Amino acid sequence: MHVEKQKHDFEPKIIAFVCTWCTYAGADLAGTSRMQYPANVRVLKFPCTGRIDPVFILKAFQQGADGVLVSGCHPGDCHYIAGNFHARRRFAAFRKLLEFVGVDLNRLQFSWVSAAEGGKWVEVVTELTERVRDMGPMQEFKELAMEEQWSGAINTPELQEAYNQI
Amino acid sequence: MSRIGVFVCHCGENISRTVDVERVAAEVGTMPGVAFATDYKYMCSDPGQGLLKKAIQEQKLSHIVVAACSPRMHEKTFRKAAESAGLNPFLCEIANIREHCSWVHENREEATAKAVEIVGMMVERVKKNRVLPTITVPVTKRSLVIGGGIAGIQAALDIADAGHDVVLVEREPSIGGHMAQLSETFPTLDCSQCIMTPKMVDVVNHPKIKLYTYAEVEHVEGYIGNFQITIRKKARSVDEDKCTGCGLCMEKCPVRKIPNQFDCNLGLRPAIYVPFPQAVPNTPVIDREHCIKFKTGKCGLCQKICGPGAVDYEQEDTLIIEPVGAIVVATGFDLYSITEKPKGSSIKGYGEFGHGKIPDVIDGMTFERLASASGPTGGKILRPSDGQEPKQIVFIQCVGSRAREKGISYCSKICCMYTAKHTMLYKHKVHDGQAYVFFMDARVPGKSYDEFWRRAIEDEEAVYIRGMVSRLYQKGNKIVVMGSDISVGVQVEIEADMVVLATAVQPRTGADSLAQKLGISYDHYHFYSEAHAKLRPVECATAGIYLAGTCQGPKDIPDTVSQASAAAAKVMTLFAKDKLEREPIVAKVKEAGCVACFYCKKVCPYGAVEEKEIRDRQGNLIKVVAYVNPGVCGGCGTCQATCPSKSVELDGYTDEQIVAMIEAL
Amino acid sequence: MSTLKYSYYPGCSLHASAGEYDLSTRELFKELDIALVEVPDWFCCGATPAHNVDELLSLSLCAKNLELAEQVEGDLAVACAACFSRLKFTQHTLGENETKRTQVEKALDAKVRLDGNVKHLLDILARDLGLDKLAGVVKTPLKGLKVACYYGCLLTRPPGVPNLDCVEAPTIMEDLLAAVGAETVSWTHRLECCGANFTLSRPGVVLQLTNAILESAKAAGADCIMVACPLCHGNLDIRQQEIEGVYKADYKLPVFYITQLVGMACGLTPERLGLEALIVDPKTLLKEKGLL
Amino acid sequence: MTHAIDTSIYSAVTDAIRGEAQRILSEGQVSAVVGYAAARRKGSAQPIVINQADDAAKLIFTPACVNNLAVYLTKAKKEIPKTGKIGIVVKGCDLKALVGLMGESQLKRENLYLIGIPCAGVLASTIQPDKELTHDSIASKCRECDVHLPTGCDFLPSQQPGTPELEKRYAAEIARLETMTPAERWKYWKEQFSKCIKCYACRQVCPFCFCEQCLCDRNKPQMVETTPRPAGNFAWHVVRAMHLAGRCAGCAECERVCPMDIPLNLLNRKMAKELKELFEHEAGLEVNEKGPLASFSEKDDQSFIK
Repeated sequence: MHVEKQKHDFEPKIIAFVCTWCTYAGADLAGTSRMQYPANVRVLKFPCTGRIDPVFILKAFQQGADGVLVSGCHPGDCHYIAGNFHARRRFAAFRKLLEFVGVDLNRLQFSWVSAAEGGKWVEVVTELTERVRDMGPMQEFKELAMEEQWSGAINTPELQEAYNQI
Repeated sequence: MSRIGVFVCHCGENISRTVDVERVAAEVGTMPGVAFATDYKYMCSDPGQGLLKKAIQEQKLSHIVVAACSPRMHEKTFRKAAESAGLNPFLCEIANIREHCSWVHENREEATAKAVEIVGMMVERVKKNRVLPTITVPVTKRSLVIGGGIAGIQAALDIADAGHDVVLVEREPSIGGHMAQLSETFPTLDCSQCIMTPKMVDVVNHPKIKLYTYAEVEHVEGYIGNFQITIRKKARSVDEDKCTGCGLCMEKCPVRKIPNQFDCNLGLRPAIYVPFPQAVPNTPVIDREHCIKFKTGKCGLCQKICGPGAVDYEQEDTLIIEPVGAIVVATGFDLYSITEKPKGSSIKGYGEFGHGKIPDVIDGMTFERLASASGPTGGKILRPSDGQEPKQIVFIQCVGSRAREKGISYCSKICCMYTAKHTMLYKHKVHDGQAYVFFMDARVPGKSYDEFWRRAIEDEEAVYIRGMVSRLYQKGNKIVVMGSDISVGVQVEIEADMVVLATAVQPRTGADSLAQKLGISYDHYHFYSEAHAKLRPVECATAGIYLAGTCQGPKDIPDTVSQASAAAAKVMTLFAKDKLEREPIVAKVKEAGCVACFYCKKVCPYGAVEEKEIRDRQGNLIKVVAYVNPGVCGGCGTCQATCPSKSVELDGYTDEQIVAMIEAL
Repeated sequence: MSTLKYSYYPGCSLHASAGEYDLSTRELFKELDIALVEVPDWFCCGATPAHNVDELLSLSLCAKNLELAEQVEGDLAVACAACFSRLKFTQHTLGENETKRTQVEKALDAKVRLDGNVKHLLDILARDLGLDKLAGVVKTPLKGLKVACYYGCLLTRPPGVPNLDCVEAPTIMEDLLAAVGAETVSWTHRLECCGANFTLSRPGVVLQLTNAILESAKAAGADCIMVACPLCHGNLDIRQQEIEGVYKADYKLPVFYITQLVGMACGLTPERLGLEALIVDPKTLLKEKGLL
Repeated sequence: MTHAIDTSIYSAVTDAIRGEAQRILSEGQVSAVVGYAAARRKGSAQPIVINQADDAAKLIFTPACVNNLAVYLTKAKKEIPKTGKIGIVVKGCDLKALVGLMGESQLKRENLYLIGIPCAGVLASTIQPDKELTHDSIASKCRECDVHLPTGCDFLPSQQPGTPELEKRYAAEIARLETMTPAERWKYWKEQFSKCIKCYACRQVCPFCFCEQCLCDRNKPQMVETTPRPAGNFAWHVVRAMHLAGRCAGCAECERVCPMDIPLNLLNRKMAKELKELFEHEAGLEVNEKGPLASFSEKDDQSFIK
């Protein structure tokens, strides 16, 4: 079977941090049910959303992700009793911080996808991929990574001249 | 430098149809650290695993990545294969290119590119994998069973018969539970007491069973293989060792008119009593609330007449600590009552059935006591209000059950069968009586069950009316039952002499507080949650704790006994080895960095984090750090995400491994 | 005294067969200083038949009425139990079901308003005004009058929709009457259906159901019945003589509206309460109890 | 136009804390007292640890006593508490930090003797330490202060500080930033963070940065780029703000010591505001066993989760 790929100008990179018991299994179910969704997502498996450190999200954006998905078990379904409840608080706070420093939260999606919700996994991934595709690349972090200057204020012509003389 | 082997599976055509597996192997083969990459039609087959083992040995591979189906499928298979080739199993990782790639994408180009990236990520991850030794935990080969109903009795006998010590704790003065109250049991109509009491006697006579009645679990500490249970043995006011069970005290007790709960308050008992004649142990208990001696300080008759001097008014609650390795929870059920519920409760009562104020509207258990030969009426079906024999009797099923508006949506599972049984018992005892049953559905699957139900209708002439009852009210000495027969679409009104409600099965009151002591989870009805609804139906998510009987959900006696034996088998499996082996995905504290803020302890859902003192050789305290008990740790990693300095790390999911994957993108 | 303000949806019955319910409501509220402004241009809620025939129609009728009610300040006061039920049902259904809401919005060519409060008169009297306040303005306590409070089937049911009181064991009517000094009887048929839906199509059913209600009220020792619905009133009051004929019974139970009894306690004259419109004549009873 | 703030009580406060320090040291109740003493420049103040009763006379309290002394008990002078019970001079804001540290098992109340300060405010900057405390020169944190009188101390001078109503600068600035588009906010912070020279003064001065090995110094794996390039700076400040969320007591020392004048406390105030709205948590004077991010409620908001 060969299907023509739909052409887009930009294909976003989506990183999904998921728990192994619910969302990873839900994504497996989407597979066994042969559902189709965009190939942009790369899945990182964690034992529990409770293990997902906010730094990973930051790191993913810095490594060139255009969108990040964090997904785990529905409240009450956590394999580890309460990991997802802790995660819910942590990310409620972290997204507010990211928003405050100027990250567009449309690039960051949180969801509960159970092992039975293959369809919801497809829906969440497709929606995020399409939304981020419309938004275009996550330029902010990429530009930041390209910038080498130490500090704007120090980079004066006088200093430059001094450097040149060395 | 790592020598990583990558094995790309075709999965027949499941993967290779959309993913160019040869190209994946070729591209991955050029990645740094990859020493060997190949593809094969069925990696999980014998020859496939053989190929993997051969490559590990011949190529001297340090780590392997198998690109195949979901790790949930075959991670164990391939890790085992790696282990048999001499590689630590945790140096093998699975790249999921089937469920997460070939099956969900149709474009070959796109799917192949994605597969390469997925495998690349796992290659970077596996480089950071460490050798993890299997964790072993010592096992105390004694078991605690909580609850002395049929579930607890069965589990205790099975475990004890296997040669292990059992501690059985029962809240009431006697074991036996609800089954001891029943008259006859479906689908064979054999007398409940006849099959129950021998088992009760077996328990008390079993050399391996230590029985605590009139006792409750006060406190639970420890973890699988190593629990410390504190049991509160309530003051019985009678010395169990001295008492001979002669029963003289009960005969002489001047307080005689206390409703006996065992008889659903229909019969009466004295203040010093055994709940029923066949009680085990046959040692009375003093009901201090009603005893004159305890109320006024006078009387003391029972003590005076007791030959062996067993009555002891000074007795106090005692706390006993029992070390055990496994726990079977078999706390059973309570019946829903139609009485008014406190305001704000999510469970409602039935105002339309009179909130329990009509005396001849009784529940199924009360009917059992009426029908029981050892019951308050000696087995005669008589109305509680005036002692008359009811000639028209109405049974109503699904009272509380399957009634979302009353706060319970589940089916109580046993009522269809016991109501059918009740109609038969009724017909056997009141030959000229007529039984009517209002029912929503007849849910009677099970061996000989449907036949039994049909017999109630066809042979015993019970009239089954499909429909619910909207209202009951007292009219003279009759109870008017207003309902509908939806199969013919008419309103039905029956003037009954007695109404029996098949009320819902609910978890025991206080089930939630016991669950909190044990650290097990429960649903919003407070039924205990099994670890997996289908594949681990008797285990709790908390290791070393097992479920038996109705505390997990409504079930009948055969199911309860089966689950109890299954729980016992799980306990025996645990006890079969001296040491317990577990997957080494546990958190470890890096003591050098730990500053003892104990955020890890605060978030740990298992209570696995302890405080540990580090001392020098002179015994001076250097610092306090966190310590994760590997026997208790569930492996969720919440501690690591919370630790500010990342001084606690979850093996198998270290920051290094995860960051390596992110950086591979 | 009070600053309560409501928009008022009388419903068709109150402009026809239940004129005395409308009259007594307006007079009582005037007396209690509660403002009622009739919803301009309101029309039928669809009552019991419409939703059996065409659900979309019945929802649209009520949705439109709800929209009209928004023009008047205050929560929407409803007198008829059937109108109350339909309006509450519409709010509930459209709030839960997006597809149906879209359909209705398309039919009305307007956004549906679901945020307004719909309140039955009972709710307004017993809770908004409050039983204490009401008790404070009572001039002639209805002492000695034994009333059977009849809720009918629509006022509290189904669970989760009207949310007026406890579904199967409500007390709001009894509480209201206690506040104005009347006695209430405990009886069995408070919440049974009178058969309103079949009033015209299958009167035989209605006679049977209504007879059971009257029989039960009489057996419980009631002097009269109080209702909060013009349809129930129609069956219990207008058909009472016919029922007595068919079932060979002697009830003579006057059937009052809530506003008539409360109004009487507040000292309103029989004329202001439209008592002469009742078919089962209450005069004998009221004189007997010294209330007339 | 500058209105002076009344700091006349400070000399009486100084006398009171000297007396108390003298008493507890001589009676042997404590082994040392951490407080403020005059420094070399006119009007300036510096932290001091005294362990002789005679040295109590060195203690002062002036508008230049800006430091949060709590940090000395967790980091620089971590060894001090091990010598026995310690007296410490605390303003309300400093006390909140101490209370937070008690909740995080870093300090024990019974090992501390708290000498509270009735505080009308301190200077925003100590560049001119003898400057008069006015509506302009007062520190921004003092403008939003709600604990002019620390409660629960072992000793609190009886003086009552004046508490003028002042415009809340942090709240206003947060509100201003919140109305911006994400792109505008990004630009703002990018500019601010690009100034950072990664001197880590903010980390050094923060009482809550008590980790012995900072996550941001680790290299296996490198979670946060350590070089003072914009990317690393950004990550550092975001991680710092996240690690302080629900813990920061608002002493604003990070902002005061920042040589590049990055408005660091804005991030902390923003997170405090959000956590208050989300979880009704606020740093206060009660010891909390579990902070907002170490606990949960089943009813927590999840409107952001699909």
